[in-house]
Amino acid sequence: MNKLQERATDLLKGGTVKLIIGFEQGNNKIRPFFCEKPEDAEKLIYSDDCSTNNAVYLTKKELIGDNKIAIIATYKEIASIIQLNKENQIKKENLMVLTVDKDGDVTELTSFEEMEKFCEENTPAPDPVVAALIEKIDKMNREERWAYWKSELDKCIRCYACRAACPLCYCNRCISEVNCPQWLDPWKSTLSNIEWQINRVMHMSGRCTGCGACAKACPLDLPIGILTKKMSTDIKEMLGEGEGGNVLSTFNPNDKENFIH
Amino acid sequence: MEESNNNFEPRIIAFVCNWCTYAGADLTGTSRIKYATNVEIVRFPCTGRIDFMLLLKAFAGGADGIIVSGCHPNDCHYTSGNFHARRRWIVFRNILNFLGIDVQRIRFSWVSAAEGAKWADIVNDTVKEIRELGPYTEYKKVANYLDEEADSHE
Amino acid sequence: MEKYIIKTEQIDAWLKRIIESVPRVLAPVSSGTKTEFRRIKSPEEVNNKSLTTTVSAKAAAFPPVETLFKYQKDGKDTTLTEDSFDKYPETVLWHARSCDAMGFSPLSAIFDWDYKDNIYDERRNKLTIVTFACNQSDECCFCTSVGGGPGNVEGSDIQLTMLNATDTLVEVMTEKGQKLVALLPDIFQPLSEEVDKEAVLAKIPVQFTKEEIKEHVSNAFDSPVWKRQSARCLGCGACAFVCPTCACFDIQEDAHGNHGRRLRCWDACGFSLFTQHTSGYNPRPTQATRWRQRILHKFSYMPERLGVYGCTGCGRCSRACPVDMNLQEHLISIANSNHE
Amino acid sequence: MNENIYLPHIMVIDKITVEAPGVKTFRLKFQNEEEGKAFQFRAGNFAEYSAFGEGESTFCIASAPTRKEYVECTFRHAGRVTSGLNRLEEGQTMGFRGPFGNSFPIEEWKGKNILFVAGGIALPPMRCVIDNVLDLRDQFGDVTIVYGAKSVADLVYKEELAEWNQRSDVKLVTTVDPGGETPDWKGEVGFVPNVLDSVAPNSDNTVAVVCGPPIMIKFTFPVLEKHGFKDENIYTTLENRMKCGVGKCGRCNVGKMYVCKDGPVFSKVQLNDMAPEF
Repeated sequence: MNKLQERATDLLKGGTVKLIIGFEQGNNKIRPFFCEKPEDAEKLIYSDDCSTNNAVYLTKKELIGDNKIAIIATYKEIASIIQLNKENQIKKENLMVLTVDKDGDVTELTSFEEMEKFCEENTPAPDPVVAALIEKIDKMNREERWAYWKSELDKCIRCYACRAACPLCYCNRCISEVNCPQWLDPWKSTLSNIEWQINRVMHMSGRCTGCGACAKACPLDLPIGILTKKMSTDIKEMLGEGEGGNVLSTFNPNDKENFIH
Repeated sequence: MEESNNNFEPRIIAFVCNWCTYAGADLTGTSRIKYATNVEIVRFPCTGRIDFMLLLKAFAGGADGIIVSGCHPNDCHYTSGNFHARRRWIVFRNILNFLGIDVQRIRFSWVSAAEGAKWADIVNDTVKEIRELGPYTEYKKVANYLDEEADSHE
Repeated sequence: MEKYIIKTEQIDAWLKRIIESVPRVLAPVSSGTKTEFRRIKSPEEVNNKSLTTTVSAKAAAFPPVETLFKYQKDGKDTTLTEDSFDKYPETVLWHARSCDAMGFSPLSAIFDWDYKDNIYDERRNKLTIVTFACNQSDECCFCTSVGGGPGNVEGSDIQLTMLNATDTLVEVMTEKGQKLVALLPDIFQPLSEEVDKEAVLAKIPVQFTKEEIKEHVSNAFDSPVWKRQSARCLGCGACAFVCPTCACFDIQEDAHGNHGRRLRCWDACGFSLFTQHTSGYNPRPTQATRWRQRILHKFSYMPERLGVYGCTGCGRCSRACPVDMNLQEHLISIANSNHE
Repeated sequence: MNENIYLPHIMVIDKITVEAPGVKTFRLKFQNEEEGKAFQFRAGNFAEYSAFGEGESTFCIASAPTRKEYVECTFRHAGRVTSGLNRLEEGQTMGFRGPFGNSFPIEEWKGKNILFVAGGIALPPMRCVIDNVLDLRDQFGDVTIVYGAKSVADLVYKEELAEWNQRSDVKLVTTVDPGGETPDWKGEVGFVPNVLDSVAPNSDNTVAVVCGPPIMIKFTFPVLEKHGFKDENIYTTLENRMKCGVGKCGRCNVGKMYVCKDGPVFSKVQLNDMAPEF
């Protein structure tokens, strides 16, 4: 057993935690793993390659209950946990955050300061594919952009995997489920597919941690991840570097724009 | 349906706040300033209360242009509603632009209760601009998804 | 059944003739990194290399959204109009797989037990299915475990099997299939000697039988297996939407002032809202109960009630799942379990 | 050619009665008289009611099949469709699809005593049976009705309640939840299961029909059991969410049963065998 598995075994045996959310080898990809028994700890692995962001499970009451749990976290999970905490969605006393370094050593991040520091030190390099696609779209003229997004989002079947996979899409009742008034047509149509993505991005603005789980979850591999990515970058540019968190729930009297006359 | 752009009468929906722009538009009327009749005004308590979805719904419902207008910064009846709105529009306009939705068709402005003439100018300008741009056919087309040949989607 | 041999290089000429003669031909077309059924205008558009499309072929007869009727309110009065059946075009589904073709039998069972769904029936009746037998498979495929197979002809009107670099076997099962052959009859040579179709098919090991699964799950309603398996399920609708047999739908209103239409659109039992009452009460309150419903509906309720299983082993749900909820793996673990 | 099973009949709203806050009864007549003449249903059947522009909602048919000239439904406005229905006025048109589902086995009950237990807005599904039974009064034994609501204002069918109260051949017990009574309230005060406990008739040769919110049903069954009612003599209706009403859309699927096809009326014996997802 490696150090992670040993640590997990100890935590579960000693009853420190009821559940460890980690990763295991799936059929052809790394997948989330819920480890409740010490004897299952040997299935745990540590990997940056999991397409899911396991922080998504931290807001699911039916899984977590009021139990103390541990999460084996990569940069993605930690960034989301920090944001979830800002939004009062995390009970820190019930959550143990474990990371694994390149030597396989397990470290517990006990405070949000430590988590912030971890994120600063471990920020992954931007995905060149995403960056290239954003640049390509930015260079298009408006008609081309419209044609591009219309054809891409026309394919969407509205399975809401993007919503389900996002750790920050935790609303009990999503706007897509509200029917009085019916903001979004619940069926697949180009317009409501576009409207849904606009809603997703607007509601994510400033909150998105850029983990890309939405895009990886999409069964049709639509480029929806670049919408939130582009939004995050532009918000920093438009509203100032210091702005983070839920930028739309606050304001700055000195916000600059050039289109309101 | 669509004739040449010169004969085209654009349909403009204006989302305005009750305290400044609506009063301003009222003043335009009482001052007997003439302006284009293409605008349909929807009154809100505050610009901070205007959901971005309403703008999209206006386009989907057949609007060719949209005006969003409220109190000047620092003049909000509720202190900060327009500051919140400004942020929302900065972000919203950016995402619309990235998606290729024509942001030229949305006019944002501050019009106070004393600026009746400014309101008339804004409406006239917007109508002129939208008339040049023509009807927002491409958006209406996706809005009427189900009217299209049904099986082309499959 | 009639069997012919066709030169593989002539298939495109035949498809071209089909496209000219039939109002709508759906075939797998590359779409970004994925392949989907789309309406094609020329044989070149077809992606012959793909194993399966992400979304199944069910949309050919059960589209993601379709009109049930239109209404027009006029004062106090309301007038209803139905779409003419002429709107549903004669369709050829080209280059589908055996698992796609098999999926229409459970769909028809659902839409035609008791009340007959004439909208579905009309679309289904106008559909001719041309399948290509699989000579490759992937780790998600398990058709052989649920009674299908890479060369299964159930539900197909015509099945094509590439025998070697030059020759393709054509099996014509139905009159609809005959009509397609008749479009370019000269290229079809009667089969002179028996060919070994099995030899060229993909080898997909049998992992369990569907009867076995039925027996296990039918008695496992209270088993902890559901909670354990569904722990990582995110509750999206991807598995149901890509499934060739999932037929659960929603009825919705597309309202535009005093006129509009009533629609039917795909829905998924994995969504928490699917069964939730207006009062907020939900008979299936957790993802575990919804996952159980999905499996039991396919492997217990449907065979019991409609005499047909709701799974063709196409593996689409497993490929589409963001968290690798692999159906085959879960079924194997159910088959090996002893009613926990 | 088969008919489009999703196409509703057009109904004219003949009369609207406000039963309680938020609760209305619509009396509907077929706009096409031919359709009306051909229409038949049985006590317990439900239907899909449409407010065009809002959608379809499922309620039982509240009027009795023995009263043929109209169809009635009673609903509380809660969601999108019921709010749409709530906005309709007399003379306007709405959609109606039905009848669907099974019915109460009234034929089997002939000669027996009947106990009706209903709570809140669940009196409508029961009124259909009660009226049916009262219209054939001499074919049944004693008839007892126990009906409760949150408050006096929330009691529906006040006219019928008064009428049943007048009849010597019906024993009617009405109750309101504690705190819901008014100074001049003459009925009982207490939850339905408790009141039932004190007024329950002898279970010999008696059928019990229970309709109400899940929580009321849950507490009523043990009371009936205590009074000696056998499971095969207890009936209830299930109210799973439905869309199509014809066994296709999959919503009301409970185990291998479809509430819209095999229900909504189930005996306690059937419920015992069903998956607990209702």
